[in-house]
Amino acid sequence: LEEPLIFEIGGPDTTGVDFASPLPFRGGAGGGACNDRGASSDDSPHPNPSPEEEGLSSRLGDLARSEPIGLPGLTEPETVRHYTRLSRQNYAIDLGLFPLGSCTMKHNPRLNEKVARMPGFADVHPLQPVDTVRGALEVVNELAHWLITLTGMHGVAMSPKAGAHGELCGILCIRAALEAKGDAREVILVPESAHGTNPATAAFAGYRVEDIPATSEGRVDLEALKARLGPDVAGVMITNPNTCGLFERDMKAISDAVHAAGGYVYCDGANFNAIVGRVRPGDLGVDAMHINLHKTFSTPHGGGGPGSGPVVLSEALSPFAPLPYTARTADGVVHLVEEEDADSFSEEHFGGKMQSFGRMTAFHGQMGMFTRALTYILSHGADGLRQVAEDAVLNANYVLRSLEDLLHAPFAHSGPCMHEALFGDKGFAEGLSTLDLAKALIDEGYHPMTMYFPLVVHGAMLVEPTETESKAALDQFIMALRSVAERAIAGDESMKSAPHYAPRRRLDETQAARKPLLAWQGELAPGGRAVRSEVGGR
Amino acid sequence: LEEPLIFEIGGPDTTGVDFASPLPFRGGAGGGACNDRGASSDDSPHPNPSPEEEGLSSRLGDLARSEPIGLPGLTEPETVRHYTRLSRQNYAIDLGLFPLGSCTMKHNPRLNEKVARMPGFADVHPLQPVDTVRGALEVVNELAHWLITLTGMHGVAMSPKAGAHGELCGILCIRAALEAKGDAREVILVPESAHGTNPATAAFAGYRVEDIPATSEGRVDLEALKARLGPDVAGVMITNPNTCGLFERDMKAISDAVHAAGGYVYCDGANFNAIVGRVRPGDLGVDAMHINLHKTFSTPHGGGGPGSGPVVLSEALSPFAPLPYTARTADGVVHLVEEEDADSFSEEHFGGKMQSFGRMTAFHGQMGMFTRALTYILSHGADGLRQVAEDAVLNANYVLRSLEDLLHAPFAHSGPCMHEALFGDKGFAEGLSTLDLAKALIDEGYHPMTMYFPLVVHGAMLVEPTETESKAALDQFIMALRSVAERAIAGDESMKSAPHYAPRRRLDETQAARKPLLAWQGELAPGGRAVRSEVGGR
Amino acid sequence: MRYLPLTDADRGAMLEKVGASSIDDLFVDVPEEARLTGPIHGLPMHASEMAVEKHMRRLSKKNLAAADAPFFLGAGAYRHHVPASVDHIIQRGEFLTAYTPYQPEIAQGTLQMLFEFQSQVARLYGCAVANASMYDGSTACWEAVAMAARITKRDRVVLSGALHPHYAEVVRTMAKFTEDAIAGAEPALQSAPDNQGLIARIDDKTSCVVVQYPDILGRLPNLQEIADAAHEKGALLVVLNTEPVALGAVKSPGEQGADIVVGEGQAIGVGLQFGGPYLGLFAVRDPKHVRQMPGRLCGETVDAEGKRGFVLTLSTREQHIRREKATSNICTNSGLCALAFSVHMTLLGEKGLRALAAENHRLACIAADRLAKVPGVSVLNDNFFNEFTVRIGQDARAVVRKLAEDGVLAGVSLGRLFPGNDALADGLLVAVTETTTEEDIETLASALEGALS
Amino acid sequence: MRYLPLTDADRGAMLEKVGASSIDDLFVDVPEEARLTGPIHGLPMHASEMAVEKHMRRLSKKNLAAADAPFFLGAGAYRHHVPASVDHIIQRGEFLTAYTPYQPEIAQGTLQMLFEFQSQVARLYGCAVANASMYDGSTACWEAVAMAARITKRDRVVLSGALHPHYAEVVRTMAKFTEDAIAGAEPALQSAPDNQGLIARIDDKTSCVVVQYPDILGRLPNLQEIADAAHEKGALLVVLNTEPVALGAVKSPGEQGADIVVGEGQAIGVGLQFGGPYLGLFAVRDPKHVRQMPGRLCGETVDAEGKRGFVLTLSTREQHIRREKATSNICTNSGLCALAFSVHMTLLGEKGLRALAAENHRLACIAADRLAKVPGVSVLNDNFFNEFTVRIGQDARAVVRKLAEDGVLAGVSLGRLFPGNDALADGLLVAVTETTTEEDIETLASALEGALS
Repeated sequence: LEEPLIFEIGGPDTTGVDFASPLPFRGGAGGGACNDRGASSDDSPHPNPSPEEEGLSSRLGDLARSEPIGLPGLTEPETVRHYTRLSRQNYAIDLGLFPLGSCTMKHNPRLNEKVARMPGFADVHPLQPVDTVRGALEVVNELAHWLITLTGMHGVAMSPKAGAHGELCGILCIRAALEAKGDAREVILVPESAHGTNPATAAFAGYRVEDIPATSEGRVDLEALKARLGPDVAGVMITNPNTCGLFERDMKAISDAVHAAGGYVYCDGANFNAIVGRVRPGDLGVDAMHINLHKTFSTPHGGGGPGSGPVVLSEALSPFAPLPYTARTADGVVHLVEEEDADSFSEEHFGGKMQSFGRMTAFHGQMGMFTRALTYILSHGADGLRQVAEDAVLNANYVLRSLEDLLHAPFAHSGPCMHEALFGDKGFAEGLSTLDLAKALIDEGYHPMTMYFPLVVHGAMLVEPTETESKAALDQFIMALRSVAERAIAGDESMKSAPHYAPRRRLDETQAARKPLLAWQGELAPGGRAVRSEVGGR
Repeated sequence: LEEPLIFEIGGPDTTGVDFASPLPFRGGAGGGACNDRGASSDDSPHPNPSPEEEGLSSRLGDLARSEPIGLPGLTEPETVRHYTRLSRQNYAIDLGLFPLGSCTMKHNPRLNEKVARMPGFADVHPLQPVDTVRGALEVVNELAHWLITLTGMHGVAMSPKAGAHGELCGILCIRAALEAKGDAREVILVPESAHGTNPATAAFAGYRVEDIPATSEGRVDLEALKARLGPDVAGVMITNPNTCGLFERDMKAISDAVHAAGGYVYCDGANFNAIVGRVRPGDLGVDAMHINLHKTFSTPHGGGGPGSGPVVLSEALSPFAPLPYTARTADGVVHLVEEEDADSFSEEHFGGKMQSFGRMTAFHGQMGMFTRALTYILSHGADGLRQVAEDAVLNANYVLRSLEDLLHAPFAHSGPCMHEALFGDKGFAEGLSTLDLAKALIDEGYHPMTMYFPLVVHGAMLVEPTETESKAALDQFIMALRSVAERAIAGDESMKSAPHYAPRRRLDETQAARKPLLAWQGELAPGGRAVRSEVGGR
Repeated sequence: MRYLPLTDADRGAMLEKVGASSIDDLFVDVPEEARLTGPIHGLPMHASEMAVEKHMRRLSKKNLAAADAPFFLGAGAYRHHVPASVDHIIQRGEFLTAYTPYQPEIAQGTLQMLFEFQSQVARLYGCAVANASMYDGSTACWEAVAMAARITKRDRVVLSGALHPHYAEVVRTMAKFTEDAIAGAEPALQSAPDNQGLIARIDDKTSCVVVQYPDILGRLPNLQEIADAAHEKGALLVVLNTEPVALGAVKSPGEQGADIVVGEGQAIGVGLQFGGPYLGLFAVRDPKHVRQMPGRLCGETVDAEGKRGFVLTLSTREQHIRREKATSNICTNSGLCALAFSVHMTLLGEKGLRALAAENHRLACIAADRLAKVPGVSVLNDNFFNEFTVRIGQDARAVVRKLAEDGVLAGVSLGRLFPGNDALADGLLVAVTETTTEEDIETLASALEGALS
Repeated sequence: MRYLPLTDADRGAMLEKVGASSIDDLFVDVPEEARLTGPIHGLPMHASEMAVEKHMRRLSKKNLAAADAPFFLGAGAYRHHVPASVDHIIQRGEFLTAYTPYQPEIAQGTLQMLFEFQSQVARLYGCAVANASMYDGSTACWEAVAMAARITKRDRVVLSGALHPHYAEVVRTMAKFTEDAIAGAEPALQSAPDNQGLIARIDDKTSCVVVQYPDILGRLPNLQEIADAAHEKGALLVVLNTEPVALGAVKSPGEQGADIVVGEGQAIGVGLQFGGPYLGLFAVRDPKHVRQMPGRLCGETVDAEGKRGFVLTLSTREQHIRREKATSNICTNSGLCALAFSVHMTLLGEKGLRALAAENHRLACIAADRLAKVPGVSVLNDNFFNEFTVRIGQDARAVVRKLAEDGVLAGVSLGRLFPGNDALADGLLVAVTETTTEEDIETLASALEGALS
C-alpha cells in the first residue's frame, strides 16, 4: 500500500488533540468491588470559550488571523498509522549494518533515550533561575570535563549545535586569537580530501581556502605543507584520522610547523571514535577540535540531526571560546557564565580575562544530546571507550582485508586503516559505477557505504562498520559486498536498474532539481478528506 | 534477510547486561568550559565478587547449580536489531485495518502507555503497606466505579486476568450463589454460536453444557430456551451483542425467564464495545458480565495478551465475588479487602456478610491494564464512549451494506448489525474456501477477518472494523475485499497458494501438529556463535 | 475526539449508504426501555490528554514508588533492574498492537519470539517443553494441578505447607468446584523445609505434590527426594518457582525430577506493576505430556516454499476447537510480558543470568549477616537465594507499617501473608536484589534496630 | 560490555585474518609518544546501566522541572503539552537511528516526512517554500541575514530593538567575521513596538530588516508597513517568530510581506530541554529565492517506474558539493525535531492549532487582567498573544529568584535578558500556555503580591 501525504488524507476540521476543561474529579469516584455508591461528578466540559465569551477582549489588535492556514489534521489512530507506515520505508541502524564511512552509524543505546527524558532534563527551561537548574549545569560541566580529559585539551566550548557549527566555532576562535594579537591572516589550508564543511566553514569565516596536497599514501604531504606556511596562513584544518581512513602519522610535526609559522591547527574530530581512549589529540598539538556527539558518543542521528558539536580547545584558544559556558568553582558549585558576568567571573575564579568572540546560538547548547553523551561515556568508562576504538578499528581492518583481493583498495599498502576502509571503482566493467554497486547492495538488504567521497579516489567507496557490529554481521555483509563487487567486475547490466526490491526504484534526482517541487500545492478537501489516489496491491 | 533464532546467533558467554560497582562519583567531575581542573575520580570497578570472595559463604547449600542452562546471550545492539527485525514480520493495528471480528482490534492510545509507566503505578509492589499505595487503590476503585456505572450493575470483581478468566469468575459466582441456597444445579445453557471459552468455562466449573438453538435470524430462540428451563438449569451464557453481530432483542425476556426458573444470566461482554454508553446490560437483567479491557477499553493486545477481564455483577451475585477487592468507604478512603478482613469489613461498612467464593489469582489483578483502561474512559468521557459505540456500529453496517451484494450475508435481513458484519462462503467457486480468500486478502495488504467463526454460518467471515477506522480506510478495505471476493467467485486458482507477498508463504500447520517441534534442540556454539545459515537476498 | 476519525460529513454519507436516517436507526433492535437517551449519567464528558494525564499523575504520586525508598519486598514479586531496551522493544507498534498470531504468515515476529521464549523457559526449568505463557504464576499453578489430575486420573492434591498462600488459596478455590481434594498446611518457622512431613502425606491416591522452590520462606527444598517419593506412589511432582533469577544459581527443578514446572516470570523484564499483568510460566519435563498441557503452544514448521516458519499448534487441546472438552478454558496468554521476559533473558544470556544471580545472592548474604547483628533479630534460613526470613520477636506487621511511615519498605510480614496465624506473626520476609545497595541494607538494619528497641 | 558484540574469540580470529598479532599493530601509525598505554586517566571504568541511570537520575532531581511548579517562562522557549504519540513515533528505530536520507530509495520515510514538514512550515509562515530545518531559531536568523546579503549584495543590517537579545548577539557575533554592519538597539518599555523608528533606520544600503513577531516583549508589530518601507528601499524583510502557536491566531508574516521568515519551532512537539536541541524553521515567500537558501531541501520526483518519491535536492547549494562556495557551511539539519514538530502539527491540524492558540490567548488575557490587579504591577502591552511584559516597580531579577525559592517559576526578567540596562530592570516577561491553570495564575499573583509588599 502506498502511503499518501497528510495533505491528501487530513482535513482542515479533523484534529487529534482535544481541548476541554480540566477534569472535574472533585472528591473522586466512589463505589467498590461490591457496591455502587459514593460520590460521582457530573460536570460538563467547556470547550475553549473565546476571550469574548469569558468577558475578556482579545488583545490581538488588528492582527487576528482571518485567512485559513491550510494545515491538514489527523486523529491519533490515523497519525500513528501514517508515521508507522512511513517509518517502515526507512533503513536504520536498528535494522542492519549501515556502513556509511565518515558518518559513523553505531548503535544508539536505549538508556540514553530514557535518561534524556527524565523530567529534570527534558522539562526544564533554559532561562530558569540558576539555582533551579544546578543538576542540568552539572551535566554540562561533567560532560565538558570528560571531553577535555579524553582529548587532553584545555577547555571546551559546549554550545555548537553540530559538527559544522563546531568547525565554525574553532575557526572563529583562531580568528579571534589572531586578531587579539593584531595579526590579520587570510588563508586557511585544507586538504583536498577534507569534508566539504571544512572549506565552507573557512570561507564563511572570511578566509581564503587553499588545498594541501596528499602523498600517494593518502596522507598530508608534510613537506609541501611546510613550504606553503607563512605569515598569511591563519591555520590548517586537518581531519585525523583522515577521510582515507588513515592516521596522520605526521600530525605532531604538522602542528609544530604550523605553530612555528604563527598559525593554529584545527582538527576535524569527526573520526575521533577511531582513537578515543588510545590517543589524545591534545598530545599532538591540536588547538581546536570539534566532537560529533552523534558519531563518537552514540547520540542518535534521527534522519539528519540534531547533532551536537562541542569544541575542545588548547590553552591558547580557550580564552576566546563563545558564551555561554559552565564552570565549576573550587567550592564545587557549577556556574552558568553568560555575557553579563563572563569577564568578572573569569577574573575572580580563573585569574584571567575572557576574550570570548561572542555567542553562536541562543541558550546553552544541545542539552538533550549532552545527557545522552554523558550517559554513554559513563556506561563505557575508560576501559570501554578504549575498547570502542579498538573494536572499531579491528572491524574496519577486517573489512579491508576481506575485500582487498576483489575491490581496488588504493591505500591498502599505507598501513592499517583506522575506523573505515576505502575502496575505488577500478576494475569495474565498462559502464558500471560505484552508484550501481551501491544500489545493488540495497537489494542485498544493506544500506550502501559512502560514495564518491573522498574525492581523491575515483569512484570512492568508504566503508565504516563501527564497533557495534558482530563478526557474524560483518561476515554476512562482506559476503554480500563480494557478491555485488563480482557482478560489477563481470559487468552485470541488471545492476544499472537496481534497486529492484526497495520501497522505490531509482529516483530521478535530475527532475527534482530541474523543476523543484518543494511543498504540496493542492487545497485541502473541504469538510472531509480526499480519498487516497492509489489503492490495493503491495 | 532471514532472521535467525537467538540460539543461532547468541553465545553462552555474550551478555547485554553489565555488572560493575555503582559509579564512584564522589565529588563529581570538575572542570569548566575553559579550564581543565577540579576533582576527578579514579576508582576501578569490582565486577561482582562472589560471596566467597567477600568472605561470605554461599547459602545455596547443596543446590548450587552445576550444569549449564544453555541460554544464548546477545549484546544490546544485536538484541535491538533482532527484535526490531522480527517485529517487522508482524501485522499490527498500527500498520493497518485489522478486521478481526469478535477480537476488536481498535487503536491503542499512546497516552495509556505513558500513564501505565508512571513510577507510582509501574514501580509499586502489590504487598506494600496499604498506606503507601492509596493512589493505586484509587485507580482500581475509580475504574471499578465507572465499569459499574457504564453497565448499570451492582458490583464488580476486578481480579480476573482475562476474558475467559472473567467468565470463570462469573460462573463460579453463580455456582456459589446457588450452593449458598443449597440449590445444586447441573446444566448451563450456551448458544451454539458462543465463543469456545463459554462451554469450556462451564465445563471447568463442573457444569454440563447444553446448546440453545438459534432462530433463522441469528438470535437465541426464546421459546426453545423457555422450554428447556427447569430446576436443573443453573443459568445461561449469552453473548450480547452476539457473535453473529446482532443485538439479542429478547435479552430482557430471556433474563426474566431464567430468573423465574431460579437460574442466573451470564452475559459474555466481549462485544460490549458496540453498546457502551447506549445500553446498560444491568437494565436487561444480566447477573454477571465480563468486560475485556483490551477490547472495549483499548488496552493493547500485545500479540496475545495480557488481557484483563473484570466481571460486573448484579446485586444477587455481588456477595459471592472473589477476593481481594477494593472499596471506598464513606470517609473517602479506599481500602484493600483481602481474606483476613473481608467479613468484618463488609459487615462494618456495607451492612452485609461477604460470601466470597475464594481467590482467583495472586495479588490484585491487572493493574497495568487498569491504568490504561481508566485513562481511556476518562479521555472519552460519557459523550465520547457513546460516540465510540455509534461509530463502531456505523462502520460495521457500512461494511455490511457495501458488500452484501457480492458476499453472502446470511443475517443481512435480520436488521442492522452491531459492531461486526458476518458473511458466508456461499457463492465461492468450487474448491475455493474462506481460507483462500483470507490468505488472498493478505496479499492486498490486510490482515484477514475472523474465519470459520461463528460455526453457525458456513465458511464464516466475521468483519469488525471498530470505530477507530476512517471512512477512507474503510473504502480502501472494501475495495480490496470486493476484489478478492470477485476472484473467489470467479474461481481464481492463484488464491489457493496465497499469500504470495507475505514474509512467509502458506505454512504447514499439519506438519507442526503431527511432529511437534516446540523448543530449539541444538547446542549453543561454544565460545562464539554460529554463523547464520542463510545469507543475502531479500 | 482525538481517537475517532469519522467526521460528521463521513457519518452522513455512511448513514445514507446504509439506508438509515439516523444512528438511532441502527440501534432499533435494542428494546425501547433499555436505550439510554443521553450520555451516561455520572461520568464526566471527554477530556484533553493533558487533563487526563494530570489526573493520573496525581494518583500516581499518592503511591510510594519502590525507587524512592530502601526496598525489600518479595514474596512472589521481585524488583529487578530492567534494561531500557526491553521497554523500547515491547513498545514497537508491531508487537504492542498485534493480535494473537492466528494468521502465521503475517505474524512471524510474534511467533518466532514465542518459540524462542518457550525454548528459554524450557531450558531454565530443565524441561523439554514450555508453553507460550499463562496469565500468571498462580493460575499456572492451578492449571498444573488440574493437568496432573488429567494425567493421573486421581483427585487428591498434596500442597507443601511452604507454598505462597495466595497460590494455595487459588488452588483451594478452584478445587472447591472441580472437587479435587486438597491437603495443605501453613509453614512452620523452621530453618529447613519439612520434606519428610510432606512425603508422608503422599499416598497412592495423590495426583500431585506441589512444592515451591525457593519456598515462601526463602528456603531451598531438595526436590529430588520429593520427586522420588511422589513417583514411587504414581504421583507427579509439580514445582513452583516465583523467582526465576534463582535458577541462575541453583539446580533446575527439571533436573531434580519435577514433572511439571510452573512459575511466575515477572522478575525478568516485566516489573512490579502492583501485581499485574504478570507472566505465568508452564513447562513439562516429559514431552509425552504435551497434549495434556493447557495454553497456547508455538511450533516450528515450514511454508509452501520450504522455509522455516512458526505457527500456533496442537490447538485441538484448546477451547476454540474442543470447546467443553478443552484442557482448559484459557484463551489469552501473556504475550507482551513473554516478549519482555524473552528480551531481558536474551540480554542477560547464560553469562548475565548467572552474574545477576550471583550478585543477588551476594547482597542477600550481606543483608542476612547484617540483620543478624540487630539485637532481637534472628535469621531463620539454613539456606536461601535472595530472600530469607527473619524473626524479630514482635508483630512484624506493625513494624513493617511503622517503617513504611519512615520511608523504609522493609519486606513482607508473614502476618500479612498468613493473617491469624500467631505462630508466624513475628516473621518478616526480606528480599534483596541487585537494585539493593549496601546503604539500603544499612538503613534497614538501623531502622529495625530503632523500631525494636 | 553491553554495546560491544565482538567476543575475545572473534577478536582473535579477526586479528589473524588481518595479519596483525595484536590490536596494537593496528595503531602503528600513531607516534609512540602519543600512544596511551592504559585506560585514560581520571575516567571511571565501565558501569552498569543501573548505576549510570541512578547517577543521572540524581542529577536530574537537582533541577526543578517545569511540571512541578507554576511556570511562566517563555522568551523564546515555550512549554506546551506534547501528545504522547509524538514521542512514540520519534522513538521508532527507523526514524531515530536513520541517517540523513542520502539513499532515497530506502529513506522515503524520512523524506516524505520532510516534504510534509516543509509544506506545513511554508503554510504556517505564509511562504512558498520552507527548508528541511536548521539547528535552531537563532542560527536560522543569522542564516537569513547572510542570505539577504547574498541576494541584495548589500552589507548593512537593521535589527529591530525588540529582537531576542541572544538572537541579536548571534547576528552581531557572526557579522564581526563576515564584516556585515549591524545596526541594533535594545527595546524601550513602550506599549507598542517602535515601527517608525525602525523604518527610519532603513536606507538604500540596507540588506535587510530583522523584526521579531511577536517581539521579545510579547508585542505584535504590524509587519506590512515595515515590509513596504523595506521594499521601497530595495531591502528585504526578515521576520523572526519564536512561538509558532501564535500563528494559529495572528496573520502570518508571509501575508504581511515578509521576504524571509525564520523561527524557532521548539514549541510544537519538541519540548523545553534546557535549550536544545531545538528546531530552526526557514522559509521564503518568493520561490525565486530558493537557490539562495541555506540548508537541506526535500523535493518531489518520480522513480524509474513513475511512482512518486522524494529526494534531497538542489544540493549544488550545499557544502558537500560546492565546498567553499556553498550558501552555508551547514550540514546537519534537525531531522528528529522536525519529525516531532510535523507529527504534533499533524495531530493539531488547522482546527487544533487554532483551538490551541485560542486557549493560549484566553489564559494569557486572564493572567494579564489578574496581574494588573496586583498592587505595583502594570501590564505594558497594548497587544500580545500568550506572553506579555509587566512592570513591577523593582528589580525583577531579584523578585524572580525570590519566587523560585518559593517554588514559583515566575517568568523571565528583562534584567536576565538585558543585563546592565537599568531602564528595563523592572520588566518581567510572563508567558502563559494551555499548560497554565487558573490556579497557577492565582498562585503567581499572590506570590507577586507578597514579594512586592
